[in-house]
Amino acid sequence: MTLEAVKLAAEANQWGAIFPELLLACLALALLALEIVLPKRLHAYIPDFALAGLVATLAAHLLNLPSANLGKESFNGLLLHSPGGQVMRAFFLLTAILVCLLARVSLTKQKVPRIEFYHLVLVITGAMMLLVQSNHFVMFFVALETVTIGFYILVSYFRTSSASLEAGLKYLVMGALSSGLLLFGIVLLYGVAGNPTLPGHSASAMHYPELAQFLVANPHHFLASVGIVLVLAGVAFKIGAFPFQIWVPDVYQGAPTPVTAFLAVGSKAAGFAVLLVLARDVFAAYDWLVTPALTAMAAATILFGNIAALTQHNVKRLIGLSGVSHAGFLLLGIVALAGPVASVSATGAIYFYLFAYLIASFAVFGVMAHVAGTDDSDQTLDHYAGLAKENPFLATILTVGLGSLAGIPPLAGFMGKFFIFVAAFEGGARWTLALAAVGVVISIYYYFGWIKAAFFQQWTPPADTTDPRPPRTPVNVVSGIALGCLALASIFLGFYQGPLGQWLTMK
Amino acid sequence: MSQLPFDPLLVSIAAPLALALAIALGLPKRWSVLLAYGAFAIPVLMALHVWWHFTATPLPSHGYAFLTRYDTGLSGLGISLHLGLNGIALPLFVLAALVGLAAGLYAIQSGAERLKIYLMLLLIMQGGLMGVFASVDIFFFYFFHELALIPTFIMVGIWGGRDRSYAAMKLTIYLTLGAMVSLLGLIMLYVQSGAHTFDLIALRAHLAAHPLAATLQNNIAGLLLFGLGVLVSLWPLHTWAPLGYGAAPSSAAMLHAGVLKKFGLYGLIQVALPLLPDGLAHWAHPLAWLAVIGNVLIVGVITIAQRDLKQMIGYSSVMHMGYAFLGIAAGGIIGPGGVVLLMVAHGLSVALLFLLATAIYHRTQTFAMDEMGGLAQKTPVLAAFFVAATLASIGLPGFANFWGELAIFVALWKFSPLITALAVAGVVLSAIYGLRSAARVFFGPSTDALAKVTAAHPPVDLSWKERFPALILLAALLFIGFWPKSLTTPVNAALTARAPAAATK
Amino acid sequence: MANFLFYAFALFTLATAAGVVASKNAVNAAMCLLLSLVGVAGLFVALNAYLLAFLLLLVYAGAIVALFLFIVMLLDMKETESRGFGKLSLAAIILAAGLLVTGLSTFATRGRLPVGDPALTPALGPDIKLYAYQLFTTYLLPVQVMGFLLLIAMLGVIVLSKRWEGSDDVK
Amino acid sequence: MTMLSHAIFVLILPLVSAAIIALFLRRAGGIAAAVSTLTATAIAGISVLLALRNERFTESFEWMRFGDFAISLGFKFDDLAALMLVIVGIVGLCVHVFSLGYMHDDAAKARYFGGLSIFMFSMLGIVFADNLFMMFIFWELVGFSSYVLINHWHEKQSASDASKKAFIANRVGDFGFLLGIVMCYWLNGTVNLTELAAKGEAHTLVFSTLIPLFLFCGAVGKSAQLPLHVWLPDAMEGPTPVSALIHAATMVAAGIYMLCRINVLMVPDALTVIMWTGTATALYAALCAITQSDIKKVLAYSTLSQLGYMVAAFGLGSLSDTHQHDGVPHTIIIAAGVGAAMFHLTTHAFFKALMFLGSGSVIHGCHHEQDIFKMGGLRMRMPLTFWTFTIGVAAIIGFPYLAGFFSKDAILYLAYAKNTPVFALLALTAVLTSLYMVRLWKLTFLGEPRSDHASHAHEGGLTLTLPLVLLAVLSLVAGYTAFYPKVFSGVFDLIPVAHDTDHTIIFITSLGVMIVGASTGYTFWKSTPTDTLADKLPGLFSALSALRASFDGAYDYYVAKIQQRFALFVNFFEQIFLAGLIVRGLAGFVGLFGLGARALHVGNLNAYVYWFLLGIVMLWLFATGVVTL
Amino acid sequence: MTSATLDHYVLISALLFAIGFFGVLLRRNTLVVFMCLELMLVASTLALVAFSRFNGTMDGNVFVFFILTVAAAEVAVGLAIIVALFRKRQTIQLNELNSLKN
Repeated sequence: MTLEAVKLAAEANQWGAIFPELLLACLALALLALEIVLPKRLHAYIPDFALAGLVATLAAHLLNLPSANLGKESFNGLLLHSPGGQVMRAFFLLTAILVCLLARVSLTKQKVPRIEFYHLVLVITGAMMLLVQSNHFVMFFVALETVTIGFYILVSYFRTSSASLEAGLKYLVMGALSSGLLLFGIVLLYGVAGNPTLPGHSASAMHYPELAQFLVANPHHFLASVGIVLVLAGVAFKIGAFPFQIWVPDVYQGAPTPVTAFLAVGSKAAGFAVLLVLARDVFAAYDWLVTPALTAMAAATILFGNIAALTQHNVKRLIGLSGVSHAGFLLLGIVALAGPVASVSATGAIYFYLFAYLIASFAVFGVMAHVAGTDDSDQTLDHYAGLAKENPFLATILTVGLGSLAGIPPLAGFMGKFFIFVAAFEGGARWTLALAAVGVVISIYYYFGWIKAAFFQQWTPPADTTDPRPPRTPVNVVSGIALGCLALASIFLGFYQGPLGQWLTMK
Repeated sequence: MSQLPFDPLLVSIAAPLALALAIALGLPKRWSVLLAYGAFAIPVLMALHVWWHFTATPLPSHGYAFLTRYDTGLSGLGISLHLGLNGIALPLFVLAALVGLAAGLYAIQSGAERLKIYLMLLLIMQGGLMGVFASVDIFFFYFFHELALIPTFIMVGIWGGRDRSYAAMKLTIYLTLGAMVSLLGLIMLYVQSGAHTFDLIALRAHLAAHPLAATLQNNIAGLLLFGLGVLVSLWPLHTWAPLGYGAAPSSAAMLHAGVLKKFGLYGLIQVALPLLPDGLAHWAHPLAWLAVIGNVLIVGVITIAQRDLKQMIGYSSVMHMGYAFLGIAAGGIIGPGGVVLLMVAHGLSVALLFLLATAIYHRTQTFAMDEMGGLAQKTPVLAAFFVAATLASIGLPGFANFWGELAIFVALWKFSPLITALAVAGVVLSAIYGLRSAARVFFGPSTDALAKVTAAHPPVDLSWKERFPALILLAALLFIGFWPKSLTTPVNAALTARAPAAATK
Repeated sequence: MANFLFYAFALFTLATAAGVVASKNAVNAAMCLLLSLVGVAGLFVALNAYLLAFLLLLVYAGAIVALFLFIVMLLDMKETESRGFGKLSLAAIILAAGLLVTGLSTFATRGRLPVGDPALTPALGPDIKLYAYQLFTTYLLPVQVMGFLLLIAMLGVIVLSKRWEGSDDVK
Repeated sequence: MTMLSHAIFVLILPLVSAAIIALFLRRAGGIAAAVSTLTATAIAGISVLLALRNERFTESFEWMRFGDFAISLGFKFDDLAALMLVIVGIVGLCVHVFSLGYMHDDAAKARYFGGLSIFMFSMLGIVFADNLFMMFIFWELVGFSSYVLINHWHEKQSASDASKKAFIANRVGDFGFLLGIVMCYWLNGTVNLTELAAKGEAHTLVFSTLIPLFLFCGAVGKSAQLPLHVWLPDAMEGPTPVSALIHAATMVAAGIYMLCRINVLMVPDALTVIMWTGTATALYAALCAITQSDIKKVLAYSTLSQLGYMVAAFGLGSLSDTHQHDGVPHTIIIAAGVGAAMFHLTTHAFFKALMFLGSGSVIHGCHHEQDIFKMGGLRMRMPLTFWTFTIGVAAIIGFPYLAGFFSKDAILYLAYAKNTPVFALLALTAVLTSLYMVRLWKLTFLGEPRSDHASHAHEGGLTLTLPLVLLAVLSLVAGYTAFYPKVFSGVFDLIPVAHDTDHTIIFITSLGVMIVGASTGYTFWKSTPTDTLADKLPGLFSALSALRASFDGAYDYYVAKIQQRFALFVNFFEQIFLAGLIVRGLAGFVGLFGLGARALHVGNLNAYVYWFLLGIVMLWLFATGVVTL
Repeated sequence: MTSATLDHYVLISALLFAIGFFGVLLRRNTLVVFMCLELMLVASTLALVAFSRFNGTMDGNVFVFFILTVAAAEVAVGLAIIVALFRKRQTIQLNELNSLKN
């Protein structure tokens, strides 16, 4: 308990290793500061500032991608800087940029505070980046809760809309419940792994490597398995896996569109990045439990997501439920990874799938944000009728996005599914794979139903013309370029994976 | 081998796709149309060039020429854009180019609504099709097929005819089902072979040294047969085809029925036959019975009952696919060889029929054959073309189709005389519906319904703009019909080289 | 004595917790929650975690429950819980209860943990310095993150509650 | 130029002519006619040249190949082919020339002459074919040409129907033909006629009753034997020269030619079937011919009947003589059905073409009136036609020392020697032949004109009459084997010739049946506008009509009531059951699940918590090991 | 009377957790549901402290700090949402807050 010890401990806190997160934190604080300092008329530029900051952070991070810290722990083992973590950091930064771009479209149509939104997005992004790098359950829990609570606020951000608030409440209750489950699981694991009478016990039982060692030493401990199950349940909520997916459509529908996108992409990806680490590394010794549980979950998720989406008319619910099915596909990748015959390409497959999903989803959400009109709640398939005639650009972007989500070559989504399938096959999840194929076929119906609405149908005003279709938001240059880039990226990544593909398939 | 300073295969894939992208990025309409002529013509020029030079130098033992490899970043997975042609791919490559040109020319002259998008989608299809047959890598083979498939959906949906919405959806779901199942089969092959490559040449070399276990072969072959069976409309998985073709706009139907549909058969011949010989043999009898009873006889009879011209053509196409499956079931060299011939021939003839059906529609404003009749008096050239196309499709000698069917029947007898007898009986069915449709549309006295329509729009004979694409197809049919050796030599060489051990049964 | 205290607190905690679930009135529920927290704090004490017991009372009882009560009063709901469950939901509840009991019983029977002599394991709870040491060395990063968590929570409450210019929703 | 290149030239020339007409001369009917006729002239000339040069050869070029399976384009030019070539060449030329006049005013003359050229090409292909696959190819092409030519006046519903029927009936025959070829290929490893013959010599041929029977199916279709004969009478919807060329002299004879080609594959059982089929057809068609009123239909049924004769002749097989030579029995074939059939084919080609062209001349003269009861008295108005037609009639009824007399006697003798019932039936057929031919002749040419058209009839131009004269001459002389140069000895040496008592019996029989038939026919029928038979013996008339109509009726019933209904039923089944119940049902089933899954989102949080409970329970079950995968 | 061992504490905390869960399942008043959620968190802290005591490690105790903070933040945000929602809808009964559904 000497000063030296404190110093030593402090040295372990290598702040430089988390400079992107720090940049985001500073940026977030700077936004608040600017809001106070700047005159009102200049407030409109603060979101641009946030965007610029995010882009700069992403650029800095990309420059530092092969970081010196790679493979090392920092902050006394709270964080582990892995290649996967680096990838996911870039992923979240990209997500944040796109969410901010979406927010520029959506928020301007609403009378709500703006700067706080960007602040929240930045903080959540930072927390997600920490979350996926966490190597310790305390860090994990704290980061996770930061993300979750941030999302509670974001989901109910359009507080003028009761739907947004209701969604917020639902997300809050379900989220808190899942946090409770997760926490209890962590506690059980901590309790068991720290138990001095058990072989392989650890003094720092919440530290992943040590927990993993303990689990290897006690491969069939009941309390540990209960703990694992509860942790899985908590993560399953995040990724929206069956049967913890039930909140998804309601919350997606009520949340502001940028937040829906953030939830659908960011939150889900964070869940998967975490699950990947947990299933592959930490709970490896319990694959007798994790693999079948996740396999069953994957199968049920794919089927339920696709089937439930089949008859949806509200596009936000639709995209939510389709997102559920995507979670199923990703789970398939995790299964391939966690199974007894670990697939070598599964990790890369999952990351690629996430990126493909990110690109495609934001393309679709971008179109949704433009089509929705002033009231963010007008989001049914009928609103897309005649889109191809009125705005071919948006219709094209929508087609590319949905095509990629549906997994149609030559779009990136197909490559994602293909990698996952190969991995799943290598991992031995044959029957789930067959179900996944069925799922893809079912999904065609609603994805193409959406395209159909945009391309083949004409807008017919309802009999009582009191409810005219809201006007579509014109596409401005920035969002136009962004959407175009997303669509092109979807196409490009489908054709040519280049160094990215080499990197992903290298393992 | 090829003296060109560029890779003719890549160019023929890239040219249409590049123009499609340019159109998507906002190329003006005038330029789009002008360049489209080039984009559709380039693959034909390349294909002819390749055909011409194919036998110029002796082929390496794997039988592929014009090999080039492009790394798209997946070499770690054993996937790369490996282009090349063997004797089996060559005819289909030429077919794709020719039908593409005909479909493109027909589309340009059709003056369709939103012509730019129409051309763009058609170009994507064309690029994909060239890719399908130029790919040595199974993954890209599949990939290009899907690339070509997507535009079909949109084209049916936007420019389609009756029931287009339902047809588009049904088409897409069916084809996705087929594609997914066959993808699973291919992945199974990829993983289980242990070669960890999708490269057909490498895979073949690997499997020659380490053949797959029998059960495994059966499973993979089963998956491929089911998946590709859906794509090629194997009975009873065929119901999408007549509906889809009935609704599809002419150029899309031409390219899809003419070329894209051949993907499944091509896959069976190029991938399944050499890699999974025992697996295919395991399924040969069920496949043959399904094809002969279902595709040939049942669908043949159904075709007789059709009243809608396009649906009739669609059903007849389904029926002819039955022969192709029979050829594959028969195996050996003659069967698959016949299938390759039939694929090319059917591709040309069905494309021609769809083209002419649309031309007829423009003159009668209907596809209902009962409301036509006696059209030949007004449009003798159109009638001549249609009769020629019909006779080609029902396997009259002198047209390419005959050779394919003949070789298949010959091969089939060795496989099962009973099935052969049933299959040959289908020839009579096809004569019945073929001639009946020609007679109902063109011959006999004019019907009142037609008189009414022609009073409003005096029918003109086939214009040169319509005639030219039709001529391309008809000329190709006749060329192969009279000189089948031009095609069978490379096909035979490829098939013989592939199965030196297998008895030439 | 220690045992008696344990059982007393444990029973008290569970009983009051059940009270939270069972009470018809939100105010009663809040009061039960408060009492339950006191019971947990007692158990903390039994586990030598005096600081945490203190904190629990301070944070939970002092702040959170107070907040709850405040809100309950603020919202001034006319009616308490609308009573009566349908047959279906009653069946579901019974099923759920059954499942929970089954789960708990397996937990109780199979979840036994061997323990060494508690006397031999050092009771670290009372040592306040240890908390500080841990929080400012090992767990420094989570503490910082926690700061941001509180910041966004605060911002969130502001966003959700403050009357904004131009917004017409707040009555 | 070698003989081979001549043969190739002959084969290719009409194709080139057809191609030129199709591509360039569509609107220039006159030039097209000239091109086609010149082609026919060249063919006839070179054919005769080829035949007379007494050089026989075989040559083949590979056409396509898969593994060991190869199809070649080959020439087998033996005496049989030479004879057939000459027949096709001469009749073809006559018909071309006749068409120049007959089709002079037709609007689609180019299509007509193009069709003729295509037909010549196809027919020559059959003649030259050295293997069965090639023969099949041209076999089908002949069917196609026939389709095009029958359908020449396509605006007529009847022509359209007839062409369709002809093609489909031929296809039915080809179904068997193709199976036979394929079977032969696998059994014997080759379908090359020369190789098959060599194998037959070497006694290594694998026989099967099925092969000849399957192959015979092709002949049944093409030569219009029972029960596939239905198309031939209908085919008279085509222009009359076409009927003369295709449906009397050449195409329908191709079946006989083909049978002669594959003689080596025959087995006794198959021959029996062939024989009876031919006999039945001969008798049946003769019966049908009696009640016809359309001049071309009478000739059509007569053709059927004569084709039956030829088939029967082939089916009767060979007459052999066994010698004891050095104690070893040697069997020498002294005469064969092949010879008889080909002989009759040759003579029939000439006189039947003559009569068809004559009828064409009549029809042309009578402004396209075809009903013999509306003719009469044409003897005076169209004397040349009358005399040439009379020669034709005399030839077909077996008037002594005309062409038909010899060939029919050869067949009767063969039947007499081999099979008495067949002999009796064929003799009866001969009676009937005389009967209906004389009836036709009398009603058309004698008596008084019974219509305006007939009374204003006139002889056509030179192009119409010249071919008649040529064919008439041939009908007069073609029966004398001595007339033929030695070059056809391969065929004509096999003609059965009766000697001694047999000769007398056959001669008397032949003469007797001719006289009985002709005199009955001449005395019974009166030159009235109605059928005398219908007036006097209505029962017999309607019985004969019913006999004729029965097949057509059955055919129509089959097409309209069975085939069409069956097709509609299967279609309905597919639409309702497969596309409807199964596919849509499955989609609906999934959709139902979709609605169900959608309905689970009730919006109530409490309900959602149950899902979490469900999830925990599920995972718990995995953890406790209750459930494993 | 046996002495209270780890098992007892863990069981008590599990029971508390289950009661909380049951409350969430059962109650329709959002505020009470929220209180039950807090009960679940508290149950976790109880187990945590017990484990920390019997394992002789400090991590559990420290973790409780974080949990309490999180709980406080969660409650603050949650109550803000509830209040905002009440203003809009004049109810906080869960069975009436179901405008978002299929």
